[in-house]
Amino acid sequence: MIALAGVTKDYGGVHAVKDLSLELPDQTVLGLIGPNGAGKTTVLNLMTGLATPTSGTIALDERRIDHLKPHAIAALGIARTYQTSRLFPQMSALENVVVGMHLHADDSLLGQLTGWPPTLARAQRLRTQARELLGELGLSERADALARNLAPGEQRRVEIARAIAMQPRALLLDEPAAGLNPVETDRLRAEILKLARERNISVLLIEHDMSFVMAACERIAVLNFGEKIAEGTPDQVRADPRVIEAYLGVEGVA
Amino acid sequence: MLAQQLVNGLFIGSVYALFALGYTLIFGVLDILNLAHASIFMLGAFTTLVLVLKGVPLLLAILGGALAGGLLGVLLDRVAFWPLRRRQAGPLAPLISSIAVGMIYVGTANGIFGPDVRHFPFDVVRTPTYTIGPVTFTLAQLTIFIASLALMAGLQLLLRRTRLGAAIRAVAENPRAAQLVGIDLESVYAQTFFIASALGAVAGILFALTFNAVSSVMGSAVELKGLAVIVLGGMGSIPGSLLGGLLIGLSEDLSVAYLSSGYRDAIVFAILFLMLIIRPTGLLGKRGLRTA
Amino acid sequence: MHALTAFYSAHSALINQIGVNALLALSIWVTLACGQLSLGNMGFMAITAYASVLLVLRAHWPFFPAVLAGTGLAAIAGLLLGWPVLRLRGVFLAIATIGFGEIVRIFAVNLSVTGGAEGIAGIPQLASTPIIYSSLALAVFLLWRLTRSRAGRAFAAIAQDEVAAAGLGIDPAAYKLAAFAIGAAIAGYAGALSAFSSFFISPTDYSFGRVVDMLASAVVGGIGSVGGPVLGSILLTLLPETLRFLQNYRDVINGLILLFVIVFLPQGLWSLVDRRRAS
Amino acid sequence: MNAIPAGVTLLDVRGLHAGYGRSDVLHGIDVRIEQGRIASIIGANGAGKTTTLLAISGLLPVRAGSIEFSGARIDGRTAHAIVSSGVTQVPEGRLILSQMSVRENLELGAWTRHGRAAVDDDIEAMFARFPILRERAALAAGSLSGGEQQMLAIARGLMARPKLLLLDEPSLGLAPKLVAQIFGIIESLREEGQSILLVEQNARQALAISDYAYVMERGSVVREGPAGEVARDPAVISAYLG
Amino acid sequence: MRSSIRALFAFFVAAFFAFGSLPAIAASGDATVGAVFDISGAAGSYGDGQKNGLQLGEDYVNKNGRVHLSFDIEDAATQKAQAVNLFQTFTTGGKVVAIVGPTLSSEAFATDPIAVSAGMPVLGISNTANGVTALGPCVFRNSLTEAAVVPHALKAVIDRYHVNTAAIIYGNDDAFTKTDYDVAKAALDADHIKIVSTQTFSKGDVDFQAQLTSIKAANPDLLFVGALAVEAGHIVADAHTLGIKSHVVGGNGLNSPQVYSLSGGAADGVVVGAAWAIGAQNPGNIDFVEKYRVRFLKDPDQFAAQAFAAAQIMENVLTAAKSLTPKDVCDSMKSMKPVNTVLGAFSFTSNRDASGDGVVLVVKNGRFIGF
Repeated sequence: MIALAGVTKDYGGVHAVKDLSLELPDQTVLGLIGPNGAGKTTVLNLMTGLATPTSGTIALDERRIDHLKPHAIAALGIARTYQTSRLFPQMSALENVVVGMHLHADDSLLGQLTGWPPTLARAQRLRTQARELLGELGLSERADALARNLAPGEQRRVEIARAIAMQPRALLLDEPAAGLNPVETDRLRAEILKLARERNISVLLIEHDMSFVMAACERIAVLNFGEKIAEGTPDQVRADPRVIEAYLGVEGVA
Repeated sequence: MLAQQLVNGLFIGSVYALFALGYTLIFGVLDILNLAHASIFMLGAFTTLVLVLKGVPLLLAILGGALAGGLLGVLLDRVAFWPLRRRQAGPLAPLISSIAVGMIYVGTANGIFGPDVRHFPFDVVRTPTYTIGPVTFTLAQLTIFIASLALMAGLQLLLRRTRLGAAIRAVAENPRAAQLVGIDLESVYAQTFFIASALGAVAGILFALTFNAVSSVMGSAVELKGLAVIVLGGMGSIPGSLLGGLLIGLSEDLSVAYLSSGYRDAIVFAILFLMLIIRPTGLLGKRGLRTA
Repeated sequence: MHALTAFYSAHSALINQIGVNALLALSIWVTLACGQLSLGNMGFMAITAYASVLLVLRAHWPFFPAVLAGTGLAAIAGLLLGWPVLRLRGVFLAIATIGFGEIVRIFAVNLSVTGGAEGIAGIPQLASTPIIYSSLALAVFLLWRLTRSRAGRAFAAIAQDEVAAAGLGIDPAAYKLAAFAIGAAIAGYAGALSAFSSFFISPTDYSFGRVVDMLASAVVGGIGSVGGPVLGSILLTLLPETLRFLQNYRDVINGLILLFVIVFLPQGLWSLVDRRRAS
Repeated sequence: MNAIPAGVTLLDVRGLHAGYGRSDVLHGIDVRIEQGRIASIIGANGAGKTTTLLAISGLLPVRAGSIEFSGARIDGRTAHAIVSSGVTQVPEGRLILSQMSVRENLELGAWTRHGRAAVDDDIEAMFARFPILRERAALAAGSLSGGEQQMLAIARGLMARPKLLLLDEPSLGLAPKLVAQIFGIIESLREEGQSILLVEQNARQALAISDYAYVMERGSVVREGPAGEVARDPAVISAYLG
Repeated sequence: MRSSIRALFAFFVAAFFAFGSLPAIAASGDATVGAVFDISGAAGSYGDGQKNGLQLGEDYVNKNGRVHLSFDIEDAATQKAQAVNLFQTFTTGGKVVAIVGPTLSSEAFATDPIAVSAGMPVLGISNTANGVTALGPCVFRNSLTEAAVVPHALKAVIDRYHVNTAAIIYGNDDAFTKTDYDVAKAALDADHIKIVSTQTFSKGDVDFQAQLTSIKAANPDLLFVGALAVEAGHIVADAHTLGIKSHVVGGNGLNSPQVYSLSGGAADGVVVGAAWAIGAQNPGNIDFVEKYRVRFLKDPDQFAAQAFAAAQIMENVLTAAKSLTPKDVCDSMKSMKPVNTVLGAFSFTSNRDASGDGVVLVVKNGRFIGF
């Protein structure tokens, strides 16, 4: 579905990403791992329009998206979360999710300005849907809390709910399990996989927690210094000597 | 004529630069646009005037004005910014509270000194006029120019070479990190306000001495120009405020000389506007205070 | 009843000023709601005021078409200003827009069609109190509805995190431009009402201090909701009138009250009315 | 370096309440650290681990309870005064000063100390311990990689010659290889007699190098004991070690 | 805390309704005249002199005893909106019979129509812009306009010295100084003097070197300054510093002690066309200047003199009025016979403007004397 071909991104002469080719097929969970500073987040930024490739192409179903603005890429169905929460802090969890429905919200401006009852009913329906979505992520009770008052783990899940609310085809997750303990991590992994399966969403995730990555991903790509050094199934990657050397360390994965 | 216009521009530009220095320092350290700076500019001048009229020698009176300006800056921080800092208010609240303190300062000057323009006794400020070739200037103008450069160099040294300077730069970059190494945040803020405001007061004093006029509204002459200077030079950059000040001064004088005096300020603001569009970080911005 | 009519006839100008100032504070508030500190609104005031006054006086247009044409002009100016400054944030945006406002004023001083510094006198009193207050009521209602609409949600999202908003498919540039144009139109419209209720306009009416008043009204009233700017305008328009006896010290008290509200009422005066926001 | 003999109580936190806004995050925490030992706090996200460290280092006001350090009350002191009294925090997210050079960062670490020569000696010592920092000494700290930045953050913390080092999530966001390296550093610090309070998400590794451990849940300590015992506790294993 | 905030808010609401009765503080005598001056704000230095002059005039009139008069002097703070509100309060309060002011012409254009529609007479004492008295049948002024005084001053200089070329510097963002330019240009054109440089500045400027350097390069015989006192003082000082040798001429705005106090000896030789001379030898004026110095510890300026003259005019108008109503006061003003004032013998023209040619003064040793 999404294909990066020969993508390079320079920042002041330094290659953050170098000649990277990567594919995220339909209905796949793909892991992207690598040491800090390997360019993983840059890849996500390139795919969502926050950065523009120095060379190479990024395509969604053969359509070039590498020079589109972020909002236009989002409109094509690519959603993401961020390493540190980017919830709207002054809104409630529910309102955050309702904003996530922006592209599909059907309450017209004129109807809202005039208070036209069918429009108000549609707006109410959006809120109901948002509440249900939060419920699926176990956040029913926190729906009306201001986002900035949520615990970090809750913020992470609201962010995922907000991304899902976009009805995306692809979901890019930047370290969803960072700061979570193993139990929380397991639960989050289950929730993500369930949502993705039910809604036919492909997932690309960056993660340091190897147990998470190994359990969640069908395929894993490994970056080092902006270059892809390996790609394959979890078992292939785990055994790859280059990956062990650059990333996992001699002791391997616990 | 060009030579004379260039000299005029450099003189007035150095005052703008000195005024803008305090603006830029406070912005660099606290991310606050301190709109009360112009009122400290004015009160510094009034303090010096009062001291001179009481018979204090001029140099001492200037020092007194600078000291008063610095203390007013510390007071400003305490009443207008400190409470907002404590509750982590957004960027809008300090903007308004600095306007409020500016009103209080100007209102106080108005109440005490009335709306009239005051001036120094002529025997205090009468300075010889020099003519070199096609260029005429006064000793006061020359002094202002040199003093501005010296003060800017001094501030630069302070930031680069002293312990306080390192603390100011650290706080400017990340207050929490500075706290973690044991820097007393509030003390650094207070000292920053003192230095910035004392510089603003000195700018006001030199301005008043050159034009021999002190009035409660004198700050409005430099308020918006100061903004133009720091944007042009680069917010938070000390060499930037010098460069910006001189360029604004020159552009004013040259637009009067060769374009139209009626559109002088429009040209200044057009330059400002274009600068923001083309390069929002200013000529020497980005490097900013942190790398001074 | 008689007391009320007498009160009105003695203070109708002041009552009109409050209405106009409330509209002006709302014009600043709209852009703030989209996360932009735009301080060029005195420029939009000037554009609509001069345009509509000239249309009425020179081209003999009727009042409303003239004002609407002028308002449209301000909205277009808002778009033209908004586009290049889109990527500026915070104080940089504020400074750029101040520059715009000053440039408009300087042109008003230097052009002959505006009467230069001598201004334009003899403007008919066409903006009555009912016109001003029904305009204000309509503006408050529409803006209140706007905040609850899809566009309003987008405004709030952009104000709180522009990158995240764009990631959800919200086009920040389009909404910011819209906010600019709405703000410019409201400021312009209020400028026209002001001109047609005060006999005379000159460039002095559109100086930097004017926009500082608007901003102070909006923030003192509270920018969390549409009622705040209205409340702030009432207070800050009345303050100088009630403090006149202080003469030269008036600004001291003015400033102290402003400071008091900012320091002790973080959400503005509106939080006294709307207790839910009081925390 | 340390006047207090090993095993003597260095930090004694009793009944600590702290929080943000209107609600408390901590509901009466008791934590004790002995001289020359490593204590770690583990627990779920949002349990209040970082809040505890912030309260100890004075960045968050203590609402109730007491904090005693080397026999003196330090709760209520300002953050910089607490650094001066010998407690230094290496914060989550590192908070290095990215526009200042690596060397300047280290110098700032010694802010509360006097005596230029001793500081210079210590910088040399840090360079010896972290050779990569010597290579990067003149560079802006922001240009360092994540792992290098974490080393710089620890080195900066050590520059204050703290009696107690508070480490907040030192392995957060680091690749597995670097995580191992960081834990190696912590271990070597203990061998030198450095007292450490460690907050870690990576409970398994944290317990492996600690002497004593606290388990936090929803703002309270629910289990404490020698690290080895805690690591074998079935409840802890199922909740935190997976 | 919360309750004190509520109390504060309640105070403002109460204050709003209470200040409807604001003019009640006046009126202990037979007639009250309202006065709206800019005592604070940017034009504060003019309003200050006006307030002083009017207060002195009130004492003078009441001592004469022909009529008992009190002035209710209010500060408009150089805010047009405040001037408007004060006019409305005065015209609807039923307590004042006439209004003196406002300070600035730009305010007059906004305020005088309010008085006109209420039938309230207005006496402007410092409004000099064209068209102010045309606003209504009861709008008067005792201030000689720039059109009346500037041509005389220019003519006097041109007659005495050898003048072929001239330069003009004026404030283009102020109605008064812009009028200066219009009037001076017309007068110079009429005399076939070539204008070699025209420069402008803005209110509040203090640095005029750029403009004056351009003027110096054009080397004019005469330099006309269209400015108010403070800017004029700076212009004269800067011109001196730059070594400009032209004959400096100005209008009413330069008729202020500030011109020489701000420029020191540089002001010597500046020629000023004005409505009033501090050294005029009519007995009333000598007395006025002396009393003013004693009470306010400084020299009066033209603003103060014109305010004092306003009191003298009101004395005669009120004495002659059929009754103390705004309408009869207006009628009395229309039919006023010439009055001796500090400005000399004063009468209104048929257009309700001040009649006369004013005086031409020159600065000598820091004083204004006849040219």
